[in-house]
Amino acid sequence: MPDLAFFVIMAAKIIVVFGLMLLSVTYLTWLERKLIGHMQVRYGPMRVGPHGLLQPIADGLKLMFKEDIIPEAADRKLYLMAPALALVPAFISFAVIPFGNQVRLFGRTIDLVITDINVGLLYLFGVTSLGVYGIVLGGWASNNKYALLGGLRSAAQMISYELSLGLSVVGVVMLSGSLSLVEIVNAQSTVWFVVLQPIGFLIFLICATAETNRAPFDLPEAETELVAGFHVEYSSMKFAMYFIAEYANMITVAALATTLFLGGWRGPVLPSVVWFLIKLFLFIFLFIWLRATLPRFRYDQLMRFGWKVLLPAALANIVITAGFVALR
Amino acid sequence: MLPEMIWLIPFFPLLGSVLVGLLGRRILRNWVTLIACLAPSLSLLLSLTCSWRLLSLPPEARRLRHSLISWVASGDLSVAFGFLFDPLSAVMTLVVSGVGLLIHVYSIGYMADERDYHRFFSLLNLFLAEMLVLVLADNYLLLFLGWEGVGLCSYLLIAFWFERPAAASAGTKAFLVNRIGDAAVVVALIWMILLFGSLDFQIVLREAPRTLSHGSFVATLLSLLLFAGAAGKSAQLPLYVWLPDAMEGPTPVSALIHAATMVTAGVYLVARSAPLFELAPVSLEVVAWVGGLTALYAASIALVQTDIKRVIAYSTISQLGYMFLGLGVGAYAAGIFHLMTHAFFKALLFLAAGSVIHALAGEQDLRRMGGLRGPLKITAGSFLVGALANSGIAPFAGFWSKDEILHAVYASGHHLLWVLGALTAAGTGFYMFRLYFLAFEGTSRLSPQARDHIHEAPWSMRWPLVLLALGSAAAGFFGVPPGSGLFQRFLGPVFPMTARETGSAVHVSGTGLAMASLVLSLAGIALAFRYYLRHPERPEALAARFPALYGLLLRKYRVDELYDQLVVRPTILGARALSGLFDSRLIDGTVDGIASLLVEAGARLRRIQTGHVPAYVLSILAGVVVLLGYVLAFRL
Amino acid sequence: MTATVPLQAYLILSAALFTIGVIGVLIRRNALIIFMAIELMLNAVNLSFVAFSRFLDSMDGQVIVFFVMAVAAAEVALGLAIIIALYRNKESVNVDEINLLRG
Amino acid sequence: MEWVVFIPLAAMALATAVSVVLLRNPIYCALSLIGTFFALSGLYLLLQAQFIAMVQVIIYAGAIMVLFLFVIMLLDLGHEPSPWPRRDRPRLLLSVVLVLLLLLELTVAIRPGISKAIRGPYTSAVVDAVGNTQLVGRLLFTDFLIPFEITSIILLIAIIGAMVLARRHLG
Repeated sequence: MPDLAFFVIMAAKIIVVFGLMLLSVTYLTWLERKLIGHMQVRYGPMRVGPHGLLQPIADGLKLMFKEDIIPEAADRKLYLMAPALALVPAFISFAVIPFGNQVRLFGRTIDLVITDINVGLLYLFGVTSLGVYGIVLGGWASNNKYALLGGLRSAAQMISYELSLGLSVVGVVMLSGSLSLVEIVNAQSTVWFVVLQPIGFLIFLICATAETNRAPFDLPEAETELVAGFHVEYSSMKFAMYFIAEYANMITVAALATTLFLGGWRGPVLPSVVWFLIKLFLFIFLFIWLRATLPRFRYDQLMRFGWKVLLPAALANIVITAGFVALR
Repeated sequence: MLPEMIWLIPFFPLLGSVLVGLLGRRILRNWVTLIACLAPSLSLLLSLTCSWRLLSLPPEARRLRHSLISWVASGDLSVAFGFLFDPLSAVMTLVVSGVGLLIHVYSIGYMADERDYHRFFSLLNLFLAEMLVLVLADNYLLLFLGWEGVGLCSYLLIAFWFERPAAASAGTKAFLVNRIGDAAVVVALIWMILLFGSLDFQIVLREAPRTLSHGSFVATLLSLLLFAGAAGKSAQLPLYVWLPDAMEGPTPVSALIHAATMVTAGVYLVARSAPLFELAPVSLEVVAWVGGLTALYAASIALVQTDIKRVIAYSTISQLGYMFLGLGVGAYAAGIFHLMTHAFFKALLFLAAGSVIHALAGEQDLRRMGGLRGPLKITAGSFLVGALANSGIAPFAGFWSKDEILHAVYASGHHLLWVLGALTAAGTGFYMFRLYFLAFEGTSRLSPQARDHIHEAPWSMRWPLVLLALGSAAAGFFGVPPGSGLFQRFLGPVFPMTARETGSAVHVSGTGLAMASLVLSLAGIALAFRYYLRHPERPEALAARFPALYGLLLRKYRVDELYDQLVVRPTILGARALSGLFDSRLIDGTVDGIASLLVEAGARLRRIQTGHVPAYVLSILAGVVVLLGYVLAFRL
Repeated sequence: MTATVPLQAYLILSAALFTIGVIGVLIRRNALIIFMAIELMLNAVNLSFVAFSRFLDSMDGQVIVFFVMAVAAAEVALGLAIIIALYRNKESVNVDEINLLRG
Repeated sequence: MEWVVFIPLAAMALATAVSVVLLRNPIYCALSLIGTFFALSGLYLLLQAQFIAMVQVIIYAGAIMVLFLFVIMLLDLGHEPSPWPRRDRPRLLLSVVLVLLLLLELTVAIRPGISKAIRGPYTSAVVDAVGNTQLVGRLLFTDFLIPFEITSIILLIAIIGAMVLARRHLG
């Protein structure tokens, strides 16, 4: 029977992680604007605070006080529920990602992971696959054709790329022999899986970008054709929730990539959590960089790429990996 | 290392067959030729290597064996894809792959204008593969696989020009007649499994003398069953009828399958089963008499035939009869020796005949030939060598082997059979040289278009002729001195030593007998010379004087008609009766009745089919409730 | 850890869910919802399988549930394709209006 | 202790299942069904079938139900169905009777006879030691290999069939 301390520690971990995530999401918006600004030879936000550091807080306040509009013809219940459905999976998926080595605090050994379950990877895929409901229902409930089209596009895109995403990490699972993310990190103590699974890593990265609806796969919210996609009718805090969910997903996916391919928190000299954050930041930087660099796919290109390039490549990767594992 | 490679000997032609057969249409003809001829070359090379190894072993230990994989494993019976290379297999393999290779090369020229070039070579390679399996098998089942395989290839190649009705029906005839003998072999194999629990040569032939007593009924019946198969395959009385018709196939096929190799499979089977036949004196007697009678019978038909290939075909039957005659009196080595020399000179004769036919644009009738020696020098020369060898004129190959058989026949006390053999020898000399004189000497009786077409064969057809002519001239010396030559010493350990064979050579002088048969052959030749060169009008006068006899011979003793009346017609009538009454009334009636019943029932039941899914669901649910209720109430 | 919830509880729940699914199949006329009710029935059976697997110390039940899910996925892909094709022809997914297979 | 988890999950499963059958808007039906699947997934966790629990979420909630929603939205089926016509009332009545009979039979079938059944080798101690996923995987690739392969063929056929059926026939 777990004792009281267990619950306390658990609660502490959840609060710390949740809080940190909210904070990083907020500042991620700032980071993105700044980075893209500099890439496009401009400054980005500069006015609010030094180098615009207080800009996210100003934005948040603005969103909170904006008028909350619910369209007349919308399905009210679903319209209200959808942003929450998008937000929840984005946050709970972080629960199984190990963000640091074991530490000793107050005479106890504490794992720096909220919970290590033996089907962690499956859990992650299960939860991330739910993210699509928030988008698709939001799009439908708005009773707006742009929103609906954005929602449907999103559903098709996420289902298509989820397949390759899942298949791309099968190689990692084969090599580590476990679905537990803690075990997968442990299996990378000598060599990171990015070395052993270069194809898998590449596919994972591409699919992860598509799963988070980020450029160049941001078709569900393509401004030029769909105005703003599934959240065209949303405003105020509900809009903010979609926004937060998107950035939280970005962090989760970056953390997952770190865990699966870059050895998680492993690294010399520096504390494990720092290593984890460095790698995490690397991926986030990459995502922003992609957005600043690449033009958007066309819808048919997107589908063809997903089904005719990524899926076969992921399958080939599995076959090759299986061959090596069998011969080893 | 070498025994493990025996399986490659038949494998190369098989591979060649598959490659040529599958890719033939897509690749250039030159590639087809290359693949098809490379396969027998490799087989020949490999069998030469194996034979060389065999010679380096002491005579008693000359066996190479290797089991590739298990084939049949059922209860106590297990049969493997096992290969055996002993002196007997060596001789057969060398003959098959050597003559086979020459005939492949010959076919390049002969079939050059053929549309289905690749099909021909694919089948030829397949035949070679099956034949090699037949002679290399170390058990009866694998032998039988090859046996059926060559039968199939024979059928396919006889009917190669299947657009021609004659060719198609000749193929069918060969297939059906062979079936009779094959059925007997199957029965024999099943019986062997029952008796010995195995089909392995070594086990069966070792166990047979222990299980079966000498002269017992079982041994006699078993060996006769095997001989029935052999008689079918080797065209002996009364199952020879398919071989003359088989001449509808392309001439290289006649040379390879229906002269040199496949038809000798029966001889091989009997020789291989020699220990079994030794247990059954009656069977040996039957073999000898069938052989002797066939030899004379076929030779007599050959005297009057006018188709160049048919004469040679009857000659083949006759010579095969000699081989069985030899086997029947226990002179196994002599029989096989004759098999080998015969392979050379009969292939040569066929190929030379093919060269003539090729030169004359398909003309096969002797009455429209003559004087061909001038334009076809090489063909004529090699044909002459073949004819001399076939007639048994010293020192050509046929003389040594045939003489040895006749000697063994006489020595074993079958004097009447010796007379049959000697008469055959005279007849052989006559019909061979009748053929030679009619085709190559005398005045030309060519049709105008044949005269325009006439030309010597291309190099690919000439070289095999020359090489085979050399073989036909010299192969006999392997068997000199008679009875204890190189060949006999090589083959000796394979066969059981019989009392007759050991005791006989002592008190009969071989030279006198040899002289007698030689003189008879020369007399036959002289007669042919007199009738067909000097007085060409005589034969017709003779035919006019004995119209009944001549007609009988020309119509081949009317055996085909007899079989037609006795077997074919009753079969067809019976089948017609069955199909008319039994099949169409009773069986069809029953089936139609059931069908109309179903139609009626369906018409009534279709009203239940509303197409309304909820109703279906409801009835399924009702069914579930009832069934579940029944199970719960009565079964739990 | 001993299971304090007995097998019977799971089975009763399973039976109840199954029956609800049957009701759905029977009283609804929207083909899509009938389809959902069928999925519900499948899941009810899955629950019994997993429960038996747990209480009989056997893995076979879970393996079979895995197969059921795979086949259900195939079934949904085909079923939805059929419904779409049907809708194109009939402008309706009401099963009462569909009787093309009437004998 | 387990009851604390079981009762809410069971209640949720039943409630959502009933809504699937009773709600009028297909979208809400689909969402209720997702709720049922989640409740079942929780029950699977309670039964120590973690792999199946997760696959339940991934396959049913993550894939199958998205397809359902997709089709509902695509075909625009959000409107109310017409009430049952009067002439079909007897059928409705028959249905209800049969369903009640079925429920009765199913409950009768559940008896406390489990102690007599043959038990397998996978006690919870074994499952904890080796891992639920590993055990399922091992069985899939040994005892159930042929069904597994056949399943993959079925899926392939379904993919092809769905594509052929749903493709718009041009011309």
